[in-house]
Amino acid sequence: MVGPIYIIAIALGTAFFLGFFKKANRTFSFGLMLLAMAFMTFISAQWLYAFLTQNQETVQIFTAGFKPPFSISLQMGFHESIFLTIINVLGLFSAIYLFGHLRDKGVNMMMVFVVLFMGLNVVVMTRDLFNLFVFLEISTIAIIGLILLEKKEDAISSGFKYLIASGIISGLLLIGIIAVYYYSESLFINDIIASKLMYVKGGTIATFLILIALVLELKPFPANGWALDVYESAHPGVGAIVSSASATAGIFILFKLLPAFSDSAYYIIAVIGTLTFVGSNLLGIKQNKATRLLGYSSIGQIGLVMAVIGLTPYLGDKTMFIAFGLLLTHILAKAGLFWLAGIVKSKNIRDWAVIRRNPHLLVLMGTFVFALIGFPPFPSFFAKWELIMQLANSSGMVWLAFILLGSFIEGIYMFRWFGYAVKGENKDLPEFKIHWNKILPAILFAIGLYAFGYYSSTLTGIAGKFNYLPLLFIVFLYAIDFLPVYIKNTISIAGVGYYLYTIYPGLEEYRLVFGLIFLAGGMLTLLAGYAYKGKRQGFYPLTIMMFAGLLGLIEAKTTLEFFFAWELMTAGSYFLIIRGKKSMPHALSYILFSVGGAYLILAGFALAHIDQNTFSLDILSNVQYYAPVIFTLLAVGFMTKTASIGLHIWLPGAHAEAESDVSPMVSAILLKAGVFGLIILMLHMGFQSFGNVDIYYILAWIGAITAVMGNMMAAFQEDAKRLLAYSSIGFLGYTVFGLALMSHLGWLAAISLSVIHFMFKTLLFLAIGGVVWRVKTKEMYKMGGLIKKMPFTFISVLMGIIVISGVPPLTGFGGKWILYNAVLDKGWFFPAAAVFFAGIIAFLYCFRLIHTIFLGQLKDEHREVKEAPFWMLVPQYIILGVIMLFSALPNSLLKPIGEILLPYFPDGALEWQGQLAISAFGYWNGKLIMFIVVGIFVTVFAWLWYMNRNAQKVKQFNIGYSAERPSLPETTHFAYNFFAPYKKVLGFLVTPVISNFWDDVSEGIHAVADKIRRIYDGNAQNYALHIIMFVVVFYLIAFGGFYGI
Amino acid sequence: MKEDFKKRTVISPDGKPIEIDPVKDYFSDAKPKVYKPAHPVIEKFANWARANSLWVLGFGTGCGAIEMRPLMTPRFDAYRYGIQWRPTPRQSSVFVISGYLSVKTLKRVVRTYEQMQNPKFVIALGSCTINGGMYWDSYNTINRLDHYLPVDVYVAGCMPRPESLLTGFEELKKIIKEGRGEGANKYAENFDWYKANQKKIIKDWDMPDYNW
Amino acid sequence: MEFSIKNIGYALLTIFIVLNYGLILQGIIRKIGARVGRRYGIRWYQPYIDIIKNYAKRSTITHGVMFYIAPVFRLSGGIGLLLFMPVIFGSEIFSNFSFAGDLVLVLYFQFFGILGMALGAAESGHPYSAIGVSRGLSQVTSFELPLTLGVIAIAMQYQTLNITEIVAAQQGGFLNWTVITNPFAAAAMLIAFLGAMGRSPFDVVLAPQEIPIGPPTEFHSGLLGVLQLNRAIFPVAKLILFMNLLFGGATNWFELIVKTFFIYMWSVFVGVVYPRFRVDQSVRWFLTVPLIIGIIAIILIRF
Amino acid sequence: MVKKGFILLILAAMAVIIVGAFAGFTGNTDLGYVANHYASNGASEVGSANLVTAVVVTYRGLDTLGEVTILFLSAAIVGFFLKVENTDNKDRKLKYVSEILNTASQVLVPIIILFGVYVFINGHLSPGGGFQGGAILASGFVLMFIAQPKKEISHKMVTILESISGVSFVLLGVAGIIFASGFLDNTILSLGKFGTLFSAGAIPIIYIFVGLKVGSELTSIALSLKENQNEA
Amino acid sequence: MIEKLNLENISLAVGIIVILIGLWGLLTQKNLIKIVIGFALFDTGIHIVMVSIGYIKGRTAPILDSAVDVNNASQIVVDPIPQALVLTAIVIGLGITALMLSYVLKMYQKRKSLEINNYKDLKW
Repeated sequence: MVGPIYIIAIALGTAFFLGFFKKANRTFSFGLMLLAMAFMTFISAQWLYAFLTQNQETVQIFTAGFKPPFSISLQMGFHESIFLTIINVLGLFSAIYLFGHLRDKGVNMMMVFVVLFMGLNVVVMTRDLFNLFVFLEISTIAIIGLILLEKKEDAISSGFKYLIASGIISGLLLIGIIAVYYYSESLFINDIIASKLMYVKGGTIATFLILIALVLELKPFPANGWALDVYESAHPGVGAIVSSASATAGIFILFKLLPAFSDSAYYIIAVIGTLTFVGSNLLGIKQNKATRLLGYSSIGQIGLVMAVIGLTPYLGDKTMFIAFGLLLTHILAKAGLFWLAGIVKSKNIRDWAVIRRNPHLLVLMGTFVFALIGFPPFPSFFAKWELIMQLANSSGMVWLAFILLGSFIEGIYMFRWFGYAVKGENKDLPEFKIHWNKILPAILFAIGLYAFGYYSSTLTGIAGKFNYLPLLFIVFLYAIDFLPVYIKNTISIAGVGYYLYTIYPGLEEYRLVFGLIFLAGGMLTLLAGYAYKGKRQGFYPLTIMMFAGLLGLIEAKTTLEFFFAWELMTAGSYFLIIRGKKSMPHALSYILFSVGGAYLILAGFALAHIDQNTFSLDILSNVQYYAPVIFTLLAVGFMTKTASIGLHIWLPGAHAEAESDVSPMVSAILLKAGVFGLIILMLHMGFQSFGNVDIYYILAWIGAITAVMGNMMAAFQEDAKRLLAYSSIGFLGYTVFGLALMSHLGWLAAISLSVIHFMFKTLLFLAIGGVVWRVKTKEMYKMGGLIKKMPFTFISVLMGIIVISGVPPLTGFGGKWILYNAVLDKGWFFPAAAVFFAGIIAFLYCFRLIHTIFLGQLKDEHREVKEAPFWMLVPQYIILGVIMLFSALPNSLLKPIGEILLPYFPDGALEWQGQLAISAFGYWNGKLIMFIVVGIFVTVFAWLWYMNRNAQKVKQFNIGYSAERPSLPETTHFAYNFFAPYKKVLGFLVTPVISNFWDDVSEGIHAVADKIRRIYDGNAQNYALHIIMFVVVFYLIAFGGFYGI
Repeated sequence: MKEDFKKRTVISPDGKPIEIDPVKDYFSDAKPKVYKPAHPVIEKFANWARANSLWVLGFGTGCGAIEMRPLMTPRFDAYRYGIQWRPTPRQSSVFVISGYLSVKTLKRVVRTYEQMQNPKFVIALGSCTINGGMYWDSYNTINRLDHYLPVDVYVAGCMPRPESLLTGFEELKKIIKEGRGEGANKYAENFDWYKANQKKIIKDWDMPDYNW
Repeated sequence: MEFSIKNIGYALLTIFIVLNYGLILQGIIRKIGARVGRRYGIRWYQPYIDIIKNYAKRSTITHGVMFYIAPVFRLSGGIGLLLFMPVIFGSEIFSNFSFAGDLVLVLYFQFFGILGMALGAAESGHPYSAIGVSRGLSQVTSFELPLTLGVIAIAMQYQTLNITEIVAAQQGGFLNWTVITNPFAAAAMLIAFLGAMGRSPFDVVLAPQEIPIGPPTEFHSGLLGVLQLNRAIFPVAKLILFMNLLFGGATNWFELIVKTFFIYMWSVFVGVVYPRFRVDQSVRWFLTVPLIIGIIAIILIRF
Repeated sequence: MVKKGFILLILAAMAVIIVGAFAGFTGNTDLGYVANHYASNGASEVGSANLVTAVVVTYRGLDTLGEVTILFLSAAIVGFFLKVENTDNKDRKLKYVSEILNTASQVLVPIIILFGVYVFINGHLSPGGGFQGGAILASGFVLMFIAQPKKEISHKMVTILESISGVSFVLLGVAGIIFASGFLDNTILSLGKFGTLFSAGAIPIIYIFVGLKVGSELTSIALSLKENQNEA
Repeated sequence: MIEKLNLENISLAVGIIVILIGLWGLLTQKNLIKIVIGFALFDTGIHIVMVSIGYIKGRTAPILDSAVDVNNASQIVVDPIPQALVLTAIVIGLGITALMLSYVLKMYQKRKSLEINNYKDLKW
């Protein structure tokens, strides 16, 4: 094995040697440098391999042949080898990435580059305090040198700021070191640790100075203005190095020296880390320059890692796993993003839409962004999971809250940025070129993220349980993305179908119901995909991602699996939603609410895990502490997906702007995930209350108000898909209400309504999607009279709205009937009355939907519109068939569901006599009603038809019009603001109070961020002052409080 | 011709231009049909019902219109004779055209008449409808209504009292019961003649020949 | 109870009786209205003549399929509503198909006709139809709320949704009638009933002077005839529903006629006294006074 | 003004902190155990009479390598930074240099350079060493630049010298691993007789390279600044 | 108090004062060159502090020449380590100062200004 000392020798030798080649072929010089980097990487990787596989012992390397403390020694242990490998791999790829630049700028910069990584390596390995200082200075100076790769004015002035700042920081460090030397009489770190300086007079402050200097090297908020300027102005390749490599080294120093500090240093680091994480991310949301944004994010992420290290007392032996997970993700993703920034060259995040010209770059960017936020299957997901679990387990609730808050804020700007990239306007933006050397590292890092994600999942203790098959299927679909739609569609349907076939025997109870909704429903909706032509790039992997998530929910046996699937589903659905034309802001609010909800779920699970050793979902059944809090957290989390009132504002836009066949997926299928979550939650946790307040009663009210508000909003919409979206909100309100009843009938209603909602919402969204497909607008009042052009679609919509409105004989009535019985059973009349009121309001939007689009006056420009595409009609008519079946034979739907519920709610079940359902209060014979109604209808119709068989067909303007006649279809079609008088009375209910509230929240956060970031006024002196103030403030905090005690 | 009824080109959602001829595309251009009376027995019963259920559509641009309103009041109470007012030509069977008709209003009258369903009856109220009355030499009133529409009953007078109108209704009833109330069929049979007369008066003819 | 062929015969009988009763009732009510206005008024059999006249119209036009089948929906809704209720308590013949569903079915089946009619009216392309529908639906939603509260209160009171059982529970003298035993629920429902009947002051839906009779403005001839049949059957069906729920039902046709007549008169009284409300006024009103009454009813039942 | 007051306040707090760090400073009465080891065994282990040199070159040789690297970095960065494309000396306006300075420099520069060489060669025996010697060496060149602005020194030569000495330093360090017991171990050569020129193992050689390197680096920095001054 | 006024304390105090003066200059001067000078002072102050830490009263420099007995060196010489460290620190300081000055030079060349407030393009 090659000794680590050769890293220094090789690097320095190369650096010095390069001096001979000033004028020689620069590519050759670069090759030499690359060779050195590769060799360094090789050495560190080789050690890492040894540590991982061969039980390698930690090795001390003595220089000059003397033992420490008399000489400087290096240490190569497991942790060192990991960090070295990370740093060197990053160095290697950075070098490749910077190939062109380094070559053009000459040998000097190559020297600086090699020396930088040498410095970082030694910083990691050295066990001598002063030596650490020297090599820290080397790496700092080298970075300042690399900043000059961009010889712009900006870069120069930021380099100067960096110099001033690092000068002060290293000065402080040096003062600390020399004082420590005085007290401990040695510079060997082990000696310093052994001499317990924190108990020595003056030693406390000396170690504090070292600590604060090391922390300052990590650019803590708010003493980090200089770093941000560097991130913004330096070449992105250098930004990647600063953000990843030097921060990694910095983290390791902190880690290495921690034992030398007082125990309360942990708290200081944790406070600073958390403050940095939250603060930096907060300021990031106001940022619109890409590289600076990445700077804020980098600082935030490093703050988080710092916080994790500081939280070691809480996290115990999980610290390393968490820190590594977060750090690794940060390094890979941030470096990747910086590199992309270098390729795309758009300063403003709004201009990142150019990245779309190469969809693969977009995939890379998505990978990095989602990895940063902590989505599965990336390492950060598992790390964050462990972090939150451990924090909850050791009562670190405040930390938990702040970390989740910070993560959430980071999500805001990261997803906004990603949204701009996916959806921004990219017409007038300049082209960019992709060089292999720039893209290769990013690709490898993205692959690395996935690989490490997989690796971390094997480390979480439930290794191998994750179902990676669907994920592989996603990859496969991505690989065949160049094929035309019909092939991919067939493969997708086959894939989902096959999977359903394989898991079907294992599904039981409510999992079966939801499994069928998710997967069979998915297949059905996918059928509509045949209507699309071309390639539909990216659609299939994303769709399958969502279905994989949904599938995971069904299959989840542990909380981790559940959360994994939940996040996967969120990501997939986010991508699907953002594919819509104008869906950028809506997708953003969707993902933010989802992420927020997911964090609540995470927190809920974490609290539930307290004092429980298993990860099984059953922990919810025997929660030890905070049961009502857990219930509330989880319920709210799930209700972000069911879009209950207050958490609903993401839904209308997201569903409305999505593509024609995506809307049914996200509306009819995806929302059920929330219902599924609630079902699991309620089954496991049972009744909960805060004191005397029954949470379920509150839930019932939430459901009822959601229903009323959702339907009311739907009635006043002008946009057809938005109307349907609000209708979904309303309908999910019924479902939540039904679940909250916690009785057999309530649940029967809820689950059957879920099934029904799936059916008619798929039907309606596909039908309306077909209409929108043809007429290219969603504004209903711009349509009209389409029944003559699209009769089949009309029939679908007609049946759909009859189901929604719950009018017998169709199956929607079944749900209403059960709900009535359930309410009478339970006795919660007021929310129930609201629910029924909502049911009546449904008539308003139902009628409006069908009238404004299909009836009334056909518009000029729609005179030649064709029927919706065949493949959009196919799933509709399949669903129609099922609806008719369930309507005529209600027990084919309700009886099995009832049987599923029997074990949980044995009382109050329906009694079935054939198709006659009998409850404690009433009875209902769906089949008979169907026959009677159809019988009467047919008879009357036959008679009328006989009477008026010779009726003259007329055209649309042949109406009695007070002796006049209509002049334009637009002015004759009564459609806009259809329920004006109703709005006059009840319109106050639909003032967007909640949207305004969230808008205010968002604006408030932005305003605060904007105010705070003014401290970064660009003046190097002020930055210096910040650093000193930072020291002073934390001195006061530490010594006014608890340090050294 | 009104601007809205001229031919226009619109762009379909697919981006193709579409030619729209509103008069053709938005109005049915079918010709009126002659409906043969049913079997005499049935027809007689039906005529009885038609006579006892006179749903009136009033056309009141002239002074005579004011004489129609009192029929609804307790003093005259036309309801007891099975006479009721309907607000729409679709549902009405009797068209009461009161007073003088200008060229402009004739167009509306024709349109409204054509929108009523067969069988339909016309009562012309006042002298103006017979010979133009005091407006006989006006440049823009018509003089004789039955050149343009088949009129079943003329109620003379300038203006006729409500009692006269009631008498007119009674007369109409008689006509219907006798099976002579076939104005609608007459209109369809002599459609070309009526149209020619109408078009002679109405210069800017911008509607289909028959307004369904 | 199972369905058998003879049920159809019973149903036809019921329809026949109710149709005639409905037409005559219509005539008489209009006559009464005329007398209040010091007119002689129509002949009591005038509704018959009107229907025959409309069927005797020779020509018909149609705006499209929905337009054509709207009256079918409407009449099916009326007939269905009637047939899903026990008309005469204790009579097997006149219980019709009430074994198919309970009170909830009846409440929701009302909308079958309304919805179908609305669709047909809308297809005529006439803006007044659409305006009428808009008004109608707005009003329906508002009076449904007190109605629902009342129904819940009554169902709670009798612990059943079975109309026959509700009627059975009210037997034995008028003191057992819901209107006495549960006055608030009855009040809420009777106010809602005013809205349901669509008479003044809640007749802005039709508003002949403003939007020529609203939704059916384009219907004529046979199509209008079917609607007229429904206007005979549907109100009676509603009357029977309220009679069953509030006034102890009827054990014979005479009792039925008397009770329904007086229930109808309630709406007539109100109608001749009050002028028409605008939609927003009626919605506002339904969502204040009757709603409060309904809430009181629920509170009284609950506690 | 307010800001200055505030800065004063902050600095006062800073003073408290720094003084606090040395709160336990009571002066020394004896060497710490590491220093003691150096003082007691430095002569025998390293063979350098100058203990500071022993510490600098051998015990803490890696530091020295680091600081050489820092100078190297600075030189490289400054060189890169201030690189002048298309140097055209003819257009330069040069300041008038006094005759005295010019003449004196001609005498002094060789002496200074010689002195510098002396200092780093004798670094293990007397005060001084590679850095000091290198600095003196460079100061000689700086004097030359000032006195004879027109005189050109090949920057390339300086760089090559720098590189040679750097590589040699590293090679010597590696040789320590191979031939002795660790990186930068000076015992690759015999320790020789204590207190003589050829003693202390590789220290003199290392110090020669360090001296050359420091000298060339500093010269290089000065050269870069000089070449660039006209752009100002 | 008086007994504390020995050489090492005085030099330590001087060092700290120089540090603070340096910082003061760094934080208040608006001229870039003066800021660099402030930094150099700050650095120098630290060096003074370092040296004073290694001082032992009454001892000699750690050079084992004729004046120092090799075998008894540990009783005679002052601590060599801070001296070695300060050597390194000085060189590092030199490197940084050189870099700073070249940055200042370049900034001045680009914008013809030495006023620090003129270099605030990057912010927020």
